Amino acid sequence: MDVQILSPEAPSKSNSHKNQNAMDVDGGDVQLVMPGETITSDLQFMRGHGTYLDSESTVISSVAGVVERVNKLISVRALKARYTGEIGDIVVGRITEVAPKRWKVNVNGRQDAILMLSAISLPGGIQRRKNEEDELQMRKFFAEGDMVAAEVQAFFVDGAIGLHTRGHQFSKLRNGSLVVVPSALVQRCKSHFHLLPCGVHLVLGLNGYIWVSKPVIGNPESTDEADIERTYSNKNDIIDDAERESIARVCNCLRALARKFMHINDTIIIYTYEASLKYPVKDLLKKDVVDSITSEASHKLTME
Amino acid sequence: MPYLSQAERDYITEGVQSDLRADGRGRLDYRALVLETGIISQANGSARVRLGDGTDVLVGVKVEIDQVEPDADNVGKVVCNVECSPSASQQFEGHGADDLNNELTQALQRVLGGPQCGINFEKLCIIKGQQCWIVYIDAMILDYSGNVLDTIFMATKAALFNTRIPKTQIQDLGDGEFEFEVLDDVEDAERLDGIENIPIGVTLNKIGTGHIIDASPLEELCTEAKLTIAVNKDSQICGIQKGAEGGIEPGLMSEMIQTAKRIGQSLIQQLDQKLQDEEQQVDEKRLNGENIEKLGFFAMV
Amino acid sequence: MDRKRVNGPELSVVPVEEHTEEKQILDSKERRLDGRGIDDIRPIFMKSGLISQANGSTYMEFGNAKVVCAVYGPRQMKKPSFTGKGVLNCEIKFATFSCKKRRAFQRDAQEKEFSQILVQALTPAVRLDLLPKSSIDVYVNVLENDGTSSTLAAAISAASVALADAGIEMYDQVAASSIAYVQNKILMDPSALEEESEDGSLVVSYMPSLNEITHILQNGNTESAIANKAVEQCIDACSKIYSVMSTVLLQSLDTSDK
Amino acid sequence: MNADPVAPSFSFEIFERIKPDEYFRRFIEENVRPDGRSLHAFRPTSIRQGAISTANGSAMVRIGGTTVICGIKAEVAEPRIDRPKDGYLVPNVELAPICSANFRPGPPSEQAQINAETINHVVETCQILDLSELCIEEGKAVWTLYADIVCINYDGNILDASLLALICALKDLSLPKATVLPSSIVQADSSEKTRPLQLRRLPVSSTFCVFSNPKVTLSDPNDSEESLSKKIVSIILDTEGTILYVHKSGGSVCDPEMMKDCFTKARARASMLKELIERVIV
Repeated sequence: MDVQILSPEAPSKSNSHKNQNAMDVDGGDVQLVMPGETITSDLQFMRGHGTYLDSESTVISSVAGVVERVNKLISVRALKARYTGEIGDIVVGRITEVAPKRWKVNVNGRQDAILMLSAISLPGGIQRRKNEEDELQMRKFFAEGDMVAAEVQAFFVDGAIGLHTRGHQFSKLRNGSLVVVPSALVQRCKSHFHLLPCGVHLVLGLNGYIWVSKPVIGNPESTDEADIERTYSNKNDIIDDAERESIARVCNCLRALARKFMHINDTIIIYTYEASLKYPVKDLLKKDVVDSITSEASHKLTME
Repeated sequence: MPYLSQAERDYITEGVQSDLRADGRGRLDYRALVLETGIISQANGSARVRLGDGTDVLVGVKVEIDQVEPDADNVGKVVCNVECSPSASQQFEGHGADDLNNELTQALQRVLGGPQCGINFEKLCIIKGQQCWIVYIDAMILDYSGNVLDTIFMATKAALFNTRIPKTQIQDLGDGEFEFEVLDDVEDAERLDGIENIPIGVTLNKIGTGHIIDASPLEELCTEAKLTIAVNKDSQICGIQKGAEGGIEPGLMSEMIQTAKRIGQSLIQQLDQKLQDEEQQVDEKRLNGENIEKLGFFAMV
Repeated sequence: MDRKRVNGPELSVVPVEEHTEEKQILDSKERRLDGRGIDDIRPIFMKSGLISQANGSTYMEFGNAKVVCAVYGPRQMKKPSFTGKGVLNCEIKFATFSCKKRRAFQRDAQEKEFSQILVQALTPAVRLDLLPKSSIDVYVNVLENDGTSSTLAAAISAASVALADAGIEMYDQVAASSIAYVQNKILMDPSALEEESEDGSLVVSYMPSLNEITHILQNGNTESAIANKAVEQCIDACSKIYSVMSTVLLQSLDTSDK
Repeated sequence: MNADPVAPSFSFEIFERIKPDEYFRRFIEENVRPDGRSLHAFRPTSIRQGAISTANGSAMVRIGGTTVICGIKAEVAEPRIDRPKDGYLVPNVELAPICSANFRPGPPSEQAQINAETINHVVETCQILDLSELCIEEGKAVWTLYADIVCINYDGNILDASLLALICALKDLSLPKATVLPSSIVQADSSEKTRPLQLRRLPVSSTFCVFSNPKVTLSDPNDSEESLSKKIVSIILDTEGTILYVHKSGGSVCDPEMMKDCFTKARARASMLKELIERVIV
């Protein structure tokens, strides 16, 4: 049983510049700003998040982050802020509290998101009025601590996020484990549910919660009783060692990408997974291995 | 109170069964450690240990002169204290950390407070019946990601290894009166006697029927029974404490004690090796005049 | 200056003992100071149901140590955090006059830790899943302390009997016993005098019919072989104590239905 | 209870829980109390002395259900400047959550503080004992007696039980012979034990509960009777009958007749306890 006892490394001055271009989003030089730094003072720009106007209406940044220009709209995106939702985002959350007719879900945001009882798909077909019996049985659907994949449906007046899980791909998450990465890293793309070639199912939550699991048996589209019942069951399917190892490998690759502060989408994950195949799973935690697989993956990405 | 879903709990339990945990480690694999000693200048000895990607413990050792206890007048004293800073995790705000602080402090004091920790307490006594050295060991938990008690033990052993006690000169004033004077020249400050047989802690978490070491926060939430065993270099047991609220079958308990002894042995060897290497590097640098640059909190890892 | 209590002088100190002769813990024939063999337990007197106000209670004497335990509950939890399971709260208090050196009114670190140990030792045996949103409060008051580790063991056994006396559903009783390592001999159920010259001590709480150890606490320096032997000795002692506990409970049952 | 058309035949526990004062009044009319005692009867009292060997003096007192243990620990302190020869006696009452469901953990409740103050006041002002007997060396070192009274089971009338326990513990007190060494450290020789304290008086407390609608006073109220009426009269006499301390609490008035009645009962109680205390000391 050997344990790796290292001594700390000095921060090498050089690489601070290198990972800057990796963050390059829309070409051109990237403008990093501090809170209080003026961005522009000409009036034709509209003001987005993370900025404010002072007396002479110059736009000043209120966040340490990257300036983003989308034709007339200027906004500043923070690197390490907590998740601020947008309608249509796919998020992964953990139920923290069961309240009358609703669940409170922790989505790594400013406040807990709300999942209404009326917003979940119920056993017995799609169109069914919610009755008292459902209200009493709420823990049958989701209990404290359960993981759930949901979509941002609306914003409440106090800014809390409203979620819904109608639709076959949203259900209680099982057969796997959770990886938490900074929410800014997860890139918005068409679909956030991926089945990787190595047979691992991935739910990329835009709030930085990523669920890595074995795909659930049985086709999700069917609406007969057994399948709906299965969406809320807590029992994991049988997972053999090979699947368990590939799930662990994908988790470690995600942690490696997060550590190097690189963007996360399904392609980079596949490349990192392939790059990591030559190391045993537990070595993926080591610093030098992390450096090599992430640089190899980002190199392959830019080659494309 | 952090929650865990039933599905994750089963997944982790099955993982421990098939010796493949969520982050790929086997049952008896340790996460990587980062160790640095001597980063606090005003303390007589200090060490900082970071485990895996989270747990971060800073231990400072201060030595002072104190009156001798009436009923134990030829020995020095060791006082331990552990403090969880609220920066470590949200559950430590306000009074959340009181119970954990008390539990960790008692666990450390139980192992290091008496002669069982191997320190030569007689040498800590300056004048019999009057003054003696009192060694304050203060551990601060800056970040929490599981397996805190073992990290504290390792950081404490490193800090004590790094501790230097100023030399004292005793003048005999005749008729049994003694006077002593502390020489504050750093050169002849000497190390604590008996450092090499200070024990370290090995915590075994029983999940399902298997048991693992170095548990991550989620694994600690699924732990039914936790056994912390303090082992020193000649594999004597310096303390056993069970935590969490499940039972352990006696047969399994003795098996766990054996595994803990084995793991403790190799951990101590590798830790001592690391401490010696670091000390050698520092001495070489001091010999050929380079300045010794302590990274402390600027470290990149 | 404690505003809510009658206060004496600011500083008072225990006088120094004039001649403290070193008492011989073990004489030649392996007999202890009070005539016991090295693995004899002190005679135990136990009675349950003494405190009329409590739902369940026990009074326990072993040698001249005395422990009183009361159980209140299961009753409404103060701040119900929904966990689906009941909560067991324990509080151990050494009476101020119970030890050689006077103890304070406020709970000190050792009492806080012993209370946590009591919770950990009893929780495996109590069926808390049947009592959601309610709490069981166990209060133990040590009137005379003749050996801290044996008093902790007694508190665990007494609390277990008190829980049964209160009619709370349990998987099994929890019996606890303690030993001291003195001159690398294992002394069962150490008294205060023996504790002063001990190199280490061990407290084991054990569920006899489920054959599970619910808590173990050892300090001091021992070889693992001796430690295992000591654990086994503690387990047989626990079974002996268990028989005393069951006779006490059965007695209290047939007196109450008379 | 005769079959009363008003109260149909449901069990008396439910009746007691729904209308406690009505239930109680029915008993008083028959001149008997719910626990079977006559109106003036005190509950059986037992005293056990010297129970705690780690304390310098101790006593356990049971009055009916109420069980109280007083332990005295002696330590050495410097005397007050204005009274160089006098030692200290520090009585305290602990009503811990162990003795009853209505006590919360934490600092002492009001009731505990009132009892402790009453006892402290009586001991200080009524020359119960001569504190100068606790002197080791004048102006240098005196004995401090920490008398802590711990309630094990609370069933009403805690004042009588705790005062009685304190007195018996003081009588059981034995202190080692102490000398002040030149290095001003006090040395004690525990092989030679002395009984320094001679109690000049034996204060005995009797407590009564006053009810207005069935105009009656009950002696030695238990927990349920105490909760029914807040009007408590406590009379502390010494065994020779001289009055030391009288305390009447609660909102209602108490006509002189009732007070006289209480005093006669208190005197009878004092003499009865006198023998009990003497018999224990022998």
